[in-house]
Amino acid sequence: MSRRGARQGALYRAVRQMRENPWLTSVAVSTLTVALAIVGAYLTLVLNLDTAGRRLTTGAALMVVLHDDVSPSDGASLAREIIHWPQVVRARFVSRGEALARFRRQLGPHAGLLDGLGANPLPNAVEVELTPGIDGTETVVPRLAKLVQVAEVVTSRPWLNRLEQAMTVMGRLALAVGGLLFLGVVLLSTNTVRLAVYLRRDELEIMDLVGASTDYVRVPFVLEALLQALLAAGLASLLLWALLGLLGAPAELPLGVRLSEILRLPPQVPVVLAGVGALAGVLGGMLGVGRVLRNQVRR
Amino acid sequence: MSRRGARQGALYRAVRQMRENPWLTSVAVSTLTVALAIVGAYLTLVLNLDTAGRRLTTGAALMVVLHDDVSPSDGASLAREIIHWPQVVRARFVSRGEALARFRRQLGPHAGLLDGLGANPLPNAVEVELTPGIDGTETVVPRLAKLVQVAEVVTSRPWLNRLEQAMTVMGRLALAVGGLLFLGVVLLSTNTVRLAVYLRRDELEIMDLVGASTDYVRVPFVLEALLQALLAAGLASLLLWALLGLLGAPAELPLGVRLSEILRLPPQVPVVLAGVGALAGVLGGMLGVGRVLRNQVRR
Amino acid sequence: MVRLHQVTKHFPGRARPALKDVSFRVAPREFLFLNGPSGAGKTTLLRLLYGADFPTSGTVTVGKADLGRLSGRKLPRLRRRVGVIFQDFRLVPRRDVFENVALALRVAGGRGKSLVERVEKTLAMVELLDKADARADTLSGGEQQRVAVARALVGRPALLLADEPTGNLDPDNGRRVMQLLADFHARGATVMVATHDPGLLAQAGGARVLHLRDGRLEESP
Amino acid sequence: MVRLHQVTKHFPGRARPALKDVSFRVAPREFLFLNGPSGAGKTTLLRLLYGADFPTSGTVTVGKADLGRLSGRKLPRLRRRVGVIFQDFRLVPRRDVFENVALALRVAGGRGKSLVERVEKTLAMVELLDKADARADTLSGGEQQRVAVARALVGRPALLLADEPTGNLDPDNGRRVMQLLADFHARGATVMVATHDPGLLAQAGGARVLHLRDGRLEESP
Ligand SMILES: Nc1ncnc2c1ncn2[C@@H]1O[C@H](COP(=O)(O)OP(=O)(O)OP(=O)(O)O)[C@@H](O)[C@H]1O
Ligand SMILES: Nc1ncnc2c1ncn2[C@@H]1O[C@H](COP(=O)(O)OP(=O)(O)OP(=O)(O)O)[C@@H](O)[C@H]1O
Ligand SMILES: [Mg+2]
Ligand SMILES: [Mg+2]
Repeated sequence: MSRRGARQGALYRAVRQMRENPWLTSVAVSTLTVALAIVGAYLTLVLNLDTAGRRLTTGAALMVVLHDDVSPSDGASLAREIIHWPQVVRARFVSRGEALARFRRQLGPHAGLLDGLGANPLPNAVEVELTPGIDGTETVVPRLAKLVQVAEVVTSRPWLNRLEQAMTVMGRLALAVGGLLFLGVVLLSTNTVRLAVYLRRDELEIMDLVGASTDYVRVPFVLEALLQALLAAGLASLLLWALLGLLGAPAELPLGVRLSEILRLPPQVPVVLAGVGALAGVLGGMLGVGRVLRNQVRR
Repeated sequence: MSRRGARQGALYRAVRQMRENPWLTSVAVSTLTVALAIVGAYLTLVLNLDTAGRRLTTGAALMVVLHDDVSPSDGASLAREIIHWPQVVRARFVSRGEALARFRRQLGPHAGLLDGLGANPLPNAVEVELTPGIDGTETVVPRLAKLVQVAEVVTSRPWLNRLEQAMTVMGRLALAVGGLLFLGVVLLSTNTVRLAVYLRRDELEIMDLVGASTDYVRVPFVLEALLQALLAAGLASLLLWALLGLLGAPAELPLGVRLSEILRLPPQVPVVLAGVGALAGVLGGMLGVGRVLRNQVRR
Repeated sequence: MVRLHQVTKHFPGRARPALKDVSFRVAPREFLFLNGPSGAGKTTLLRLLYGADFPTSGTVTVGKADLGRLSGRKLPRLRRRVGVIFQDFRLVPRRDVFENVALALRVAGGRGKSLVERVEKTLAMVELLDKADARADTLSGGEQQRVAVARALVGRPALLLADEPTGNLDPDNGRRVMQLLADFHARGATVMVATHDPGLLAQAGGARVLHLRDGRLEESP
Repeated sequence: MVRLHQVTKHFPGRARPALKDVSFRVAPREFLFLNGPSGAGKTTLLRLLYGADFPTSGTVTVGKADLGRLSGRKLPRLRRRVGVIFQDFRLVPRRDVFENVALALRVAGGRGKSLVERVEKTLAMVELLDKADARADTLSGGEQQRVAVARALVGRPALLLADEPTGNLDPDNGRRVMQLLADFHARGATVMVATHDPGLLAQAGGARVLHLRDGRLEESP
């Protein structure tokens, strides 16, 4: 009885009609959850691969080749100087002797061919590692090249250029696919909500006939759609998180990317899902109710 | 009048009710189309990347190192022999001189360090290229290694092993994701069809009340769902095909994979989509009608 | 033809039973009125006779079939031999008048010229032949009721259950529908009419009348 | 209060118009019967008065509002001052009886104790207070009709449109509902009752009667 005297605002009515139609609500929420989980999985992959890719192409090492007349101690002090640059994580002086030893290791079974060398042909150098996420080409490389001690800055540019080009193509592709996926999921969700509204058109008509304003009729349905969409976004995020946890074996992929890094839920994903869901819910609710009310007058 | 005397089989009634509810039909078909297109896009990527990956790891070149006592002419005739093996595309004798010249080119700026070599340390060898798509490890490599002239067969195994391992992980991942996606889309489609059936529960009830058998009621709805699903599968395939055409710029990705190869609709995809759609349609139709008829008796 | 034995129907959440200890028989070819005020249980009783609901206790027999034991497959066959005029009509809203009436024949496999002729003849009887092409949801209340009557009659069922068949009809049309039921009865059918309208009882002279009140039977005095 | 001027209503696909050149006025506080056989156009006419449909030509005025020119926002406000008993009830099936009746008050912002009291008082008038918690789709036909009556009366509208308000009621309940309408009229409301039942006309003695036939008006002799 007490409830009967209460105001029954739009939110109350939204929750009530969800409880009155549990089957409908569960169908709508499960549909929205699946749709949003698909977008979420896509976003997760794209965002994480982008991060991984960015690290590959930017956190790279530079080989700063020094002039022959630079002494090892000068080289070492140059390294100590460079390490204080903001974009630099590590800088280490590598003497020509150390470089030759390493080259020998790198040649492996063919190392024997170095035995015949008269003098060490390799130069002294400083190996510089940039902060991951920073592209040194524009700033660090020119600044290094201008130093008097430096003969040449060797970057892995040629290879990186190809990789970056590929990533640009893939990025554009991902954007296109993502856009379509986004539209598709908004359509899916909107359709579901519209169907659910349409299923209760008799109720809408009755409210209209007894003098409810359009907003009185519409707002609970839009709220219901919104609630369902937010619920679905939460469920989809949970689902993704659980799935990624299950799949995230500690396997290593080529190029030093770890699988567990790709299979991690980026914090943006739940937010985006809630946004997409809310948009679809509101759209579906508005369109659905609008359609029913318009039809009602025409009969 | 003539139509009125006709038999009105299940298919006729299925088509009629689709035409009587064009809005419902269009909502259902568009929802199913989007859902199936998502599966289709996924399948396309997985199938094509798999093909590309398989090519990478199998069409590799082998370096067959010959014993020091094998003469260049023996090496050349060995190459001519190997080229007739079924799995082999190319086989070329590379003399130790040619190999040194090439190594010099590969060393690039550091080539000077070869100048001090007393004798050429490199062996004579035959370079063998396998038919793309054939994994030579099991058959060709052992057979080559058994030849008396051969000292060692050098494959790019270490690197390939890592790539293959990564592909296995990715493949397992793709299977898991694909399975979930499949279940999700079946759920989406089933829900849509069930909603559409539920929307017409009054009609189902009436048929039941005037003495229609369960099959008389059910079959047209299942057929309708099936038709819609097949229509949606066709539309989804068309949509994918058009999209892939638009996106398929002739860009080249790393490792020699061409983008246009990845963005090609594998012929299995429409078939799989039709299958998934049909399954979901039949399931949705059966479940939906079952639910309504069961409810009807309980009221 | 119809037998109810100590039938009680309790609906969950209701204090009083909708039907309480109802027992009676209807002989073949009988014409029976089921009279009673609003909420007496008339519709509930009829629903038991075509298996739309089941009694809480007691048995319901129609023809030779015990409705409580009827398998799911046999119920449709029974329903095809029972014509029902529903109180709320139960027409397919998007289908035209012809198809609504034809439905009762089609579910039994009817088709062809004989179907068309029978439907049109029945529509003529309720004076709706000119509305054969109109969608059911565009009809007036009385027109819908007459379509419901036509659909119940078109299959020439052995048992006709009419729930308030004239509630939405003006006196002329009401009389005409009652005459149709009487003709139908005369041709050998068993007819049960549920009504709250004493006027109808008067119209159909000597028929037997069962009085229902609060779910209990009070045989006609 | 109500004015129709040369109103004609053509439905697409229908040869004859549902209403043809109908003109009349209803004075405030008048009690008017709209009589006519099935399909005469009674429901169609009432629908024009609460903006559920619009005439093909002619004008419909309710109070000071020309319904043809009423903006979409003003229609709900008009409807709150017009109580309608629909021929097909139009209850919200899943909601209980109390909420179905309360709906008419809630859409106008009603709440609190006064809402509960008014709803309960109105339910008592149609003798359904004991069914307040029952879902509308579990009610008998007559019970549903009385809920529809209660919902139309609960807001104390200035104009009451009753479409066949006793079609599903037994004589006792029918008389009681007609008495409610008469009381309502006595307290200052304008009442229009569409019916095919000459019995009702007789019951409500001196009221004016408009006769509709095939969409044309035949003023009471
Ligand atoms: N599904 C149901 N659930 C709960 N109660 C029900 C249900 N169906 C009917 N009732 C109740 O059972 C009682 C009898 O209903 P019934 O429809 O049989 O009455 P009736 O005699 O047909 O009345 P009317 O003349 O008004 O149609 C009513 O009080 C009704 O509310
Ligand atoms: N939406 C519509 N489309 C087409 N025709 C309609 C529509 N609504 C009503 N009609 C037709 O208009 C005519 C008048 O209908 P109306 O419902 O006004 O009759 P009525 O006087 O209320 O009859 P009843 O007493 O049977 O309820 C009928 O022939 C009906 O078929
Ligand atoms: Mg009844
Ligand atoms: Mg009417």
